[in-house]
Amino acid sequence: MITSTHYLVLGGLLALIGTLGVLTRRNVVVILMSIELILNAANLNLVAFARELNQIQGQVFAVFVIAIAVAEASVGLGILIALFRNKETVDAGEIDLLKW
Amino acid sequence: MLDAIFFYAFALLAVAGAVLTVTRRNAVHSAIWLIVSLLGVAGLFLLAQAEFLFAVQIVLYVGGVMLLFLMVIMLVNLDRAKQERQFSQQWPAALALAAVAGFGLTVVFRKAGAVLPPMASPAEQGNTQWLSEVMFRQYLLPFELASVVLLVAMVGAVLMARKKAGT
Amino acid sequence: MLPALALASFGCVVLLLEFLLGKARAAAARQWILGLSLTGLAVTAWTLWAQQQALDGRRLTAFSGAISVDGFALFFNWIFLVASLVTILISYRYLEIEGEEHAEYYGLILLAQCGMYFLATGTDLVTIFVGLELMALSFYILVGFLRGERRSNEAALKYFLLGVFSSALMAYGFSLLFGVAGSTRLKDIGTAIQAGDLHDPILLMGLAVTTVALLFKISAVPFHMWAPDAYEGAPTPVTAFLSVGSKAASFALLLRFFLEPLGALRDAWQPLLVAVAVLSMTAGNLAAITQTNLKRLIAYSSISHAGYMLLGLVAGNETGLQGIAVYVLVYTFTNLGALLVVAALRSKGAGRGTEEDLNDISGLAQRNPAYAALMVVFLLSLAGLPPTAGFIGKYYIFLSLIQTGHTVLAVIATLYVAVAIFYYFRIVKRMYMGEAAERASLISSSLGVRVALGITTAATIVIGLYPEPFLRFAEISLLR
Amino acid sequence: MVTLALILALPLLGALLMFLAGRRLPHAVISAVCCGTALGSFICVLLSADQNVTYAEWLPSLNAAWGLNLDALSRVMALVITGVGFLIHVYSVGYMREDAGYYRYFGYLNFFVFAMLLLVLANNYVLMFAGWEGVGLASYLLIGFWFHRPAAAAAGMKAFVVNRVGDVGLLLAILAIQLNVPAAPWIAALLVVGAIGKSAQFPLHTWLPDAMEGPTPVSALIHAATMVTAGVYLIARSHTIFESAAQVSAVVAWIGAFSAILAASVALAQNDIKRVLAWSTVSQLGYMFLALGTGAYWVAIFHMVTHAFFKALLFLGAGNVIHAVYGEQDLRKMGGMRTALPKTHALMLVGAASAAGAPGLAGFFSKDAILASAWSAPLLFVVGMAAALLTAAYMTRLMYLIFYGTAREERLHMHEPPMVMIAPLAVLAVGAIAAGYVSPRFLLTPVLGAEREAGAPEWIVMALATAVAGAGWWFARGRYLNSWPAFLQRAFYIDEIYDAVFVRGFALGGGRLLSAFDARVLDAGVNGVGWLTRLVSRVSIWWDIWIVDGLVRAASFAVKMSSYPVRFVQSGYVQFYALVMLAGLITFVGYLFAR
Amino acid sequence: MNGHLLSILLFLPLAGLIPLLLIPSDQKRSLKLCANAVMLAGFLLSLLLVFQFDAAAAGYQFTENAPWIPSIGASYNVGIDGISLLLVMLTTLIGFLATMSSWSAVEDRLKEYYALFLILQTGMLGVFISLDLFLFYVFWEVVLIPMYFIIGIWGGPRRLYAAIKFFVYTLAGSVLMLLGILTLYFQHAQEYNVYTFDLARLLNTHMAMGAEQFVFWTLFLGFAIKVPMFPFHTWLPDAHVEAPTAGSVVLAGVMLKMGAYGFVRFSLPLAPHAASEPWVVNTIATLSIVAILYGALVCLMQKDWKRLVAYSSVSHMGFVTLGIFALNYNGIAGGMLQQINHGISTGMLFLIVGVVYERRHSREISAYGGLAHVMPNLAVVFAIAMWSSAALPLLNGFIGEFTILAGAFAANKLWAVLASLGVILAAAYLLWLYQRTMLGEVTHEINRKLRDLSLREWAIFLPLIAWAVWIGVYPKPHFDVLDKPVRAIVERVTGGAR
Repeated sequence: MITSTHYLVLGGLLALIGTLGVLTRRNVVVILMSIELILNAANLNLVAFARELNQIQGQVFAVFVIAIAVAEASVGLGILIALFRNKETVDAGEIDLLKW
Repeated sequence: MLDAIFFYAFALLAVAGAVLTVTRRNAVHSAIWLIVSLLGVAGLFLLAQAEFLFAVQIVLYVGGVMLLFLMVIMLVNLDRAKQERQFSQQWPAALALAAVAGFGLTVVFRKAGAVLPPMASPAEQGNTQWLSEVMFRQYLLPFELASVVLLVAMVGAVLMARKKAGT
Repeated sequence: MLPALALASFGCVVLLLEFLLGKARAAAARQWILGLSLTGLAVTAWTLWAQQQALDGRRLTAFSGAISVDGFALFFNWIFLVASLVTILISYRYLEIEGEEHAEYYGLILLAQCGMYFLATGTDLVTIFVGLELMALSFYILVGFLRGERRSNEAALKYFLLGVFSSALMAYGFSLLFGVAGSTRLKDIGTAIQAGDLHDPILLMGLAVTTVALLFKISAVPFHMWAPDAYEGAPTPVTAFLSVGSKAASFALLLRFFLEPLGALRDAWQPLLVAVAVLSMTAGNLAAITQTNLKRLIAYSSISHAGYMLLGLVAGNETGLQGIAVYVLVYTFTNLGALLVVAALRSKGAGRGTEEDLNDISGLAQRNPAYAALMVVFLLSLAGLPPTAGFIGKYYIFLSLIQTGHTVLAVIATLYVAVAIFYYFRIVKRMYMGEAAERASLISSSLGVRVALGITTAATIVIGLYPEPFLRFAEISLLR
Repeated sequence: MVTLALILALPLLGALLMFLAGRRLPHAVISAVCCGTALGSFICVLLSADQNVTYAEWLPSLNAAWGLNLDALSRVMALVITGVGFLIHVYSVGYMREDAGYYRYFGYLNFFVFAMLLLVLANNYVLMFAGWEGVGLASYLLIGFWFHRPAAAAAGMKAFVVNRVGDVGLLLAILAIQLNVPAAPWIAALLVVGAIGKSAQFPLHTWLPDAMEGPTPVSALIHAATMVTAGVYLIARSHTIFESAAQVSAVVAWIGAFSAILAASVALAQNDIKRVLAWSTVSQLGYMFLALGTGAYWVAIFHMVTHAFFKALLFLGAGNVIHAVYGEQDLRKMGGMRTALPKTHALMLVGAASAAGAPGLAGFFSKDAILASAWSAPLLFVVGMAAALLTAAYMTRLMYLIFYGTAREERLHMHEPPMVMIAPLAVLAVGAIAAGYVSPRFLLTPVLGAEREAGAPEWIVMALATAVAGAGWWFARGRYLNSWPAFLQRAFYIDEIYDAVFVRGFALGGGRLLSAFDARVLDAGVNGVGWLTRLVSRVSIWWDIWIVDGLVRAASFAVKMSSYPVRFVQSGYVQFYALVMLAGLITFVGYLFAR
Repeated sequence: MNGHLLSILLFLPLAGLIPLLLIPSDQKRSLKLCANAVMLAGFLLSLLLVFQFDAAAAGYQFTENAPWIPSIGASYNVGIDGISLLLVMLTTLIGFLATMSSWSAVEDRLKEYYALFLILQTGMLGVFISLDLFLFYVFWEVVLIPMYFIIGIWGGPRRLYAAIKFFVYTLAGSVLMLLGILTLYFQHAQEYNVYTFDLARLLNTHMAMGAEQFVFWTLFLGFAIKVPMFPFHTWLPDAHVEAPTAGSVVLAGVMLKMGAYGFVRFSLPLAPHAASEPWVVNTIATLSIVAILYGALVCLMQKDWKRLVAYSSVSHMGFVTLGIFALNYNGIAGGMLQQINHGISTGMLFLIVGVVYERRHSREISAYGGLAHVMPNLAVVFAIAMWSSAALPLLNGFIGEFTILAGAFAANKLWAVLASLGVILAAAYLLWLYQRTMLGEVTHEINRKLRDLSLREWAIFLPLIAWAVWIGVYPKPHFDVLDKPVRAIVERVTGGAR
């Protein structure tokens, strides 16, 4: 039977994959997508817990998470565009002006 | 039983989509696989009796966010980006850490959870109704706040993406 | 709630003024914006004051537990107010020089402060999460506000990517905490943790992930790495606001989290915080030694300050908490002061980033003795030497460590004061004993800068010499 | 009570007047004031009755006060100091007439008299120590009076530093006494250390010959008649301590005997007129120590008195000789001066005879008394006799080289000095003849106690002494032009050894005084020790720079260097930052689960 | 006015800052006059203390007590006893003389220079009159900052290194000291449930041995670095050599005293058991003796005049600490008097170097020689300073060192024997220095044209000489004022019962 653990494991898996994406992909846009995966993992957890505990708050929280994710994505892409105008790159590895 | 089949199907969708999102060289492909993954998650929401979330996921996320991504990908012409290395040099370290993290997660989730009971709202409302009731009663403040956040995001995105005056 | 309302409404209005004003960037329009922002702050101050009076030591919970207004929250809100006030005062001329005079800037500052309000008052995971995002998103944009500058772009993007990563982690952690408690109210979570199994892996995982996200916000090692880059790349007033406001708000949140819901897990997180605090002091102080960029130097030093503040939490007794409060207060004025001197170095005509180098302040004492002298006061305070305010902050931290028997930690913390003085005084050395640099910038101060300087200096010295009312205030605020 | 204070006050006031206003005063006033104060003190000593007065507190916690004590012993000392002092003041009026630092000289001289009087009159050891150090200071100033001469400056410093070595012994002894530590041999031993430093006894005798760099009257007053006898005075004054420390007394006797014979043999080989006298002084002081060591305290004082007369006489005579030959001090360049300086010759002859122990003169009696006291220790007696023989020999040699034979260098215009430089000699000569007949025995015995019964037949000692003196004369008469072995001339190289070990060791490449001895310092054994002390000093500095400071530097360097690794972790790559965060997170989780 | 005499004295220099800052920077003469006038006023005012001080009374006098930071128990609590009285007098005198000595030595950035000196003066006075540990600590740290600038701006060629070394070194010590103070504060609060920094109340604290040891050693580090004791002394030669003359004078004359003062005022009374443990006493006495001999030996090898004087400070301060840790009346009283003596004699020695340096701009000993011919007055002053420093009886140094040796002798004879060797070495290095610089023929033609002491310079030296002779000839008044407090301390340390 499907238990909350199933959801949690799935969430963990998604979070892990997302994290890997954040850590390894050089394309900033893809990094942003990976972060969406982590947020989705959180949402899966919330939903699963909401169901397990019969608390709708989990789902409400998830709605907020989605809203925040949207906001983040738009701001992030805005910043990326501003950078792209100056530097013509979306490669995270080339953003190295500030260091040490 | 049917639940299980659906669960695994959606889970497969979500995980495969995620893996492919992260591994595709082409950012557009990544975006499309992300949509797949998000759809899978949306399906799981449905399975977990979160109908409203399902809708939000489809409309806001898959619709809005992905559109945004695709637009940006188109905007910042990425011919050059495609030819370059797609993975940073630290991927072995990242992979190793992820493996450790994965091991940690298995430890955390080792214990078997309870079989999920069906959701039962206090007043026998539908999911959306229940949710909105809680949201507007209990979470009114964050809700208002979220609208400010979105405003900030909108203004910010416009501000940042706008060409600098005089240049 | 009123202060947040004031902030949000004024913030939104100012934010949207840009569209209303359009291209007509007349001086009058700019003054309107500035005036409106300051009015917003004034109203906020008034509402805070009113609440302070009404509260009278009690605790008010509003919005069915989403926020709770108490002395603690108000204390931090005053700090946020000071931070935004000073930031706004010094930004005017700075933006003029950079040619980026947009109304959004002031609106974002007010909205960021609004976010901070919820970090200090929030008692619900959702409120906190959304408030945090409001603050964070505003800051991402503010850091990258100089769109024409690559350093600003890069700083914003780095800060953004890491910030988003950490808030994603935070969301994940929150989801686990929700799973443990079945509620998003901090109080319920605390009750659930106390009643439940303290070794529940899900709880521990949630604790770890949440802690990481919180430590990220206060830029504690090893989650600090965004800070030097963001501080350096951001416009200097934003650096000031970021290093003070964001940090203070995050500390308010941290305190609430670790004392209320996670208090029962003290045995679990205390060693972690000890390690993080020591690492922060070590890495912050050591890395600062060889820095030549002033903002970067201050960034590293602020990492070490985070370490000191965490020590107060490690001690965890009343003195420690009062110490954190006082430390944050002192740090606010002092760090603002130091950064505003750096901001005042910015002048038209010179390339960006060139006024922030150690070489550029060489001989400042001869050209501008007042600024140099005030900088010395701020640096002494940052280092924690009497009779400046910084000492009072350090005093509480050290005392709390001794009270709780953390002698070794106390010795380490004190020895780092000596290390710190070494790099702070590299700045002094340049200002007073260096040859006047040829292309050194001239201070071009504005009324705003002078007023801000007056506020920060007065506070730094007065808190140092007569801290009694401030200590009393902190004590009353924390009394719950 | 008043006169007692006046004894001290007069010379002190004279000195202060000289230092504050002397530069502007005419020579006549200076002479009158300074001679007057010395004479005044002398009179005051005569007028004062025995008494012990405390004027004011000084160091209450150490029982030290401003207090003076006049008894027989200090009266004898004070009379010698002020009396001989007065004569030498008078003599100096002539001798220093031409000197630019006239006022300074007399100021120092008066200060010396003050300090010396303080030494002998103090009624407690701490105040005595003040006088003790004060005379050291005066000696330093007067030896280095011609400070433009590096040798003089260096000799002054040497005198002071060597004296300080002894002073430390004395200081510790005084501490023990003032803190009421029960009398013990080690306290006596410490006193001896102090005494031999001031009285130039082996092994701390080396400064005295060098002290001859000072003006000759100074040598007469300080380095012959008075200051160097302070050690004798000290031991006599502390005789109660020595009476309970027989071993230490024996050591004192042996130090005295050894110094006597060592110095006498060295004196025989010296070619500098003043150095002969200086070594002679060391030798005579050795006699006094011999007496002290055998418990014949009053005898030591007796010899001190006679020695004051004849040695001052000899020094002043030598001053006249040097004055006559325009500063030449080398005996080999003199000779046959009897005709040119008849008065000086006559007076010096008295002094030399007295010193050599010619029967009937003062020196004869006091020396006899010393030898008699040593009778019970045959070995000491023999050594004393040998020293007496040598004394007669070098005195003979000295007189012959100066006054007899033929002039070994042509000199013009040799003439007697003015009366002011003859008259004091005459007075001293009277003393050198007559002092032997006024034995202070009965005066001093109440203070110092009677000497042990030596049991020596008086006439045997007298006869032996006379014979020995005659032998010395006979021996030296024919050989006075011989040159003597180098080890004698160089005083057994003791100075060189000290230079290498202490002075050069500490003060590498020091004064020019030392550079003269460079060649000899390279003696292997000597050099080894010198090298060692030099090394200690070097190592101290090296230690300071490299270890103590080095640790500090290393620490600060390490801190600074550790900045770089911490800094360079900040690679600038945002994904690396995220990686570090993840690593931190995993560590956290790992810790929490492993806990 | 008398009720607030100490406060007036303390804040007078700070008040003097106001007119000083109002004078335009180019009016150099007015600036100098202003600073000198303030310092002189301070000195004259401090003379009132002398006349009104009652040596026979126990406890503190001229006390003032006002709440300052009640929430942490810190108060503005000042007062003096005999020990502080002497040091306050030394501070006001040396401060004034140092300022006066800068009249022609310092010509640039005058305003900052004198302002820093005024702040420094307040800081130093504050250290000596504070009876509240918090207040004490504040003043203790305040002193560091102006001195850093004085060395760093007006110092010699290696001033930057010397300044930061001085600062970081002493700061490291003092922050550890803060830990000690806080521990004591906390221990007291645990016992009495009252948080206070009041010295008088903290004296009642009963601590376990471990806590007391911690308090003692942290305080010890702070004070020992300041004194400085071997092996914490290496900041001193650098700082002294590089500092301008007035800086060196104040540093050696007053600031080093803060350390030894701390031992006597705080370490011994507050942690008497820890301080009187045999191994502690032996360790510290050994360090002191090493400092005495070591400083003197190093002096012998110096080629730099000022460095020699600096190392001699290490040696002389070794006597002071030895005396203090003899833990008996003579040792402590002698140590406290020797502090004054060292201030006088070393102050004079540094002033002498300053006089010569101002004319010739070299501190190399080999650059001089035969100066007594051209500067006879200086030679006289130098001689007096030298004898004072070399402990010649009837001058101040002897009284101090002799009393200390008496104390050491009573505690352990070996200490006295070893320490007394330092007396020999002191004579050796000082006389040799004198010989090389003052005596002999003039070795450098350029030195023939040097001016002798001016009237102003005489005015600087005369008070110091007078004081030196006073102590040497009639030290009783000094011992009288020291008597009561020193006896109290000895009783506390050796009395056992608290």
